[in-house]
Formats: sequence, C-alpha cells, structure tokens
Amino acid sequence: MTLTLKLFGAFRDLEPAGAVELELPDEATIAQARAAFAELAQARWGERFRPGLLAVSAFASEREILRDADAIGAARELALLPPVSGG
Amino acid sequence: MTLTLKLFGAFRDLEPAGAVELELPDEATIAQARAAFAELAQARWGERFRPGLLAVSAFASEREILRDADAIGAARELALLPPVSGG
Amino acid sequence: MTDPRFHFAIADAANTCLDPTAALDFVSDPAFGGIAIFVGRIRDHNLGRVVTGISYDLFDPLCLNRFTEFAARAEREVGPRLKLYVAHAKGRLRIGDIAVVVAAGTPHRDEAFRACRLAIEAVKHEAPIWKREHYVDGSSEWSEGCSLCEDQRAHEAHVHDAHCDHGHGA
Amino acid sequence: MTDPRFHFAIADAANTCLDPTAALDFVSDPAFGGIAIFVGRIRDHNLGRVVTGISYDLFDPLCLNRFTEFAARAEREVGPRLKLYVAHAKGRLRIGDIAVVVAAGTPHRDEAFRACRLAIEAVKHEAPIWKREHYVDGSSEWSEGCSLCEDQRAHEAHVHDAHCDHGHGA
Repeated sequence: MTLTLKLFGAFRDLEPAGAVELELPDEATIAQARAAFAELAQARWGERFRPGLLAVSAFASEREILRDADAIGAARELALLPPVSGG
Repeated sequence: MTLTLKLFGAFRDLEPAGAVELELPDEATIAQARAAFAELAQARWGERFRPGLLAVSAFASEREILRDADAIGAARELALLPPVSGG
Repeated sequence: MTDPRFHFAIADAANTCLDPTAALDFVSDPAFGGIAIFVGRIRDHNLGRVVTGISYDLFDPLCLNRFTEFAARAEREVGPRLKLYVAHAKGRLRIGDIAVVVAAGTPHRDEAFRACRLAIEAVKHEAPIWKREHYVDGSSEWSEGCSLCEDQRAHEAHVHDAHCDHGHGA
Repeated sequence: MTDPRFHFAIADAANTCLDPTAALDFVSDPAFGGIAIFVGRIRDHNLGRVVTGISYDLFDPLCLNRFTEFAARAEREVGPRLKLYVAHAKGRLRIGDIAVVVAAGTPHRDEAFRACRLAIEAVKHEAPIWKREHYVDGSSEWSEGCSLCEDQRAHEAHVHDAHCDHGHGA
C-alpha cells in the first residue's frame, strides 16, 4: 500500500510539497510507518532530518492521534505532527 | 458636631433623601456614631429599621472603611455601607 | 497620581453601556501576550426566582479608591507588568446588560487569569456596590451581601471561614 | 451533529481577523451571568529575543476535532450549562495581532473561568498547531512544543510530571 504522510511544522520545511509517500506492507502499524519515514527522511534529507524530533512526533488521522501499536488499516493519508505550540 | 451620614442599599429605602444628620460630641468615635444612628433609626423608622443589618454594616469615608474604635476626627460626612453585592 | 496602567470607571446605565472592546484595547500592549477578560451580565434568574432587571447603587468615590487598592493587590500578586481595567455599571439594568467588565493584560496568560480573577472577586466582595433584584411580579429586593465591617469580618472569620457564602451574582 | 452551544473556527490571517466581540456575543445567554474570555496576542519578545511576527501552521480537520474534545472535557468539568467559543489564527501574524480567542459563558463566574482556562490550556498543549517565530534579524524558528505522541507522553509523565514546561507562547 501507499501511504501519503502530510508534514507539519519543522517537517514541512524539509519538503515544500508538504507530504511524502511511504510504501508499506498491507496491515502495517504506525510503528512501521514511523520506521519507513525515518528511512526515507535519512536518505532524502540527510543531516537536515532530526531523528530526535521524529521520536517525539505523533501520527494522526483527521480524527485522532494514533499510537505506535495501532494498525493503519484503510487509511491512505495520515499526518505527522511534531510537538505543538498553539496559542 | 453634626455628622452627615450618607445611606446606601437597603438603608437608602428608609430615607429617600439618602442621608441623615447625627449630632455627636466632638472627638466621637465610629462606635458612638453607630449608636447615635441606631437611636435615630429606631425613633424615625420603628420596625422598618433592622438593627441586625446595622450590626453588619460598615462606616466609611470616601477614602476608606473605618472601624468602631476609630475617631471621626474632622470628617463632616461619612457613609453607612450595608453588606455589598457588586458584580 | 493616576497610574497609566490602570483604568477604573463607573458607568451610569442611563447613558452609557460598558464596553468590553474598550477594556481589551486598554489592557493590550506589544509586550503582552495574555489577556483575560471577565464580563458579568444580568441573568434572568437568581436563587430560583425569575429576575427582570437589577438596579445597582454605588458609593462612587470609595468604590474607585477600592478599585485602586485591588489593582495594587493584583500587582503584588503578579508583578508590575500588568494593565488592569475595571468598570462597573450604576443604575437600572435589564437582562443581558453588562454589569461589570474586568480585563487584565500581562506578558503570559497565567498572570492575566490570576489578576482578572483576583479583581472580579474583590469587586464582588469588597467594593461598596449594592444590587437590588427586580422580579417578574413587580417586587424587588436588595441582595444578601458581604459585610465590609472590619470588626464583623474579623469576628466571622473566627467563627467560620466563609463570611460571604451566599449566592449573589454571577 | 453540530452542538449549538459550541463554536470552533480557524481563521486565515490573510483575510480574517479574530473577533473577541463575536466570541462574547456567541457565549452570551439570558441564563448566563458569567463570561470569561482569553485573548492571546502576538507579543514583541520571547525568551529574550525580539520577535517581529509569528506564522501558524495548523492541521485543520484534526484541530477542529480536538476543539470538540476540549469542549466535551469542559462540559464534564463544569456541567452542560456552558457555551464555548474557540478560534485560532492560521498564517502570518504581526505584533499585537490576535492569535487565539477562547470564551466561555456559564450561569456563574467560577465555571466560566474554569472552562475558559481548561480550553486555552488544551489549545496550547494538545491541538495540532505549530508556531514559527520571526526575529528582528530576519531569521525564524519553530517553537519548542508539547509532544502529542501518546507513547512519548506516557513515558515523560513517568520520568517527570512536566511534559511541556518550555516557555512557548503567552
């Protein structure tokens, strides 16, 4: 399956298009998407990519925050949310 | 000395003019003014006057709340403040 | 002697409405990120009775003096980087009319909330303001209130800690 | 499914200014005496640096969903007699511009303050909103923030109780 991952905050700086595509096995989990993004990011952006930022970032659908153990299920698009700073 | 006592809240209902005059000895205290007002109120308004309300009411100048032991001093006008309910 | 950080007003209901936007503007500052505002409106009921309006009586000069004391207290609580606006209505108000506006501006939000809350509590419990409720049957009554009598307050604080736990106001 | 007691909005700074008066009007009600409003403005400094503006990025659909959750949480806290308004700006703002408005209306003031505070804290710490500060030298930086990562939050709550004690925002 192909998952579109929308990027926000500091991650959006890395990719002006604001999204990347990840190739994942069917029935993948969030943890697998996280690992796939780390691999892609390392390859594409090198030292501009900060693994420490990814570690404290959340994956989310338009409806809710997801945990690493959650299955991606039928979602074709998710968002990667670095630590937030509203207000 | 003659002290003008401005009335507020429930006390103003008793006296549409909004003030009474009390005759007090020179160097009188607030406690003496309180007693003089109780006497005047009893005589003028009878049962419409509630001593219990006076007991929880404060005397004040335009600048500050006064205590029973305070001297009236040079003041010629004070205010009688029943319990407050702003906001 | 007027401190430019503070604005206090008593607004005669016959010709002035309280203006929360003016309060917001007054406490705004390029250095301030947090503004907390309290708006007290006349509501249509109190203690189970239908209310049609409220008349406020104030002892204006002492009231403005007390507002100044409340501001000094707020400054002791949150520090000098504070703008504070307190305005209270006087006279006859209808349901939905604004009785009181308190606004506090500070660099950060916690101080703004604390200063705003401190000021509205003081306005409710310690300012020479009296409220008469008008009911749907045409009758009216002065609200129960908080004694400003220092001797009485000291006594009541000794007996029980709530000198003013009645249900007045918002 | 829209609850008429709640209003949530994201305002594009390119064509809309946040309006505290609209917030006040929305949460007003004849049965409500207490209204608490928080207004967050862009201030001219942060952590010792001179700030010239802020750009906000938001994940709109999740953000609006989270606002709905915050309202449900506020209702659990203060009860159903509550109106709540939450609006946040998106895009580039200048000093003094309004970044966020939260307003809560309730019968009495304590509930209004609590609901307002709960909502603004949640907007600051739990909504998918990101802030980039622009500095006087032309540079800019994304603010430190609060992790939304549940696994991470659980871990940090274990290590120390403050998962988000950085100095961002107002």
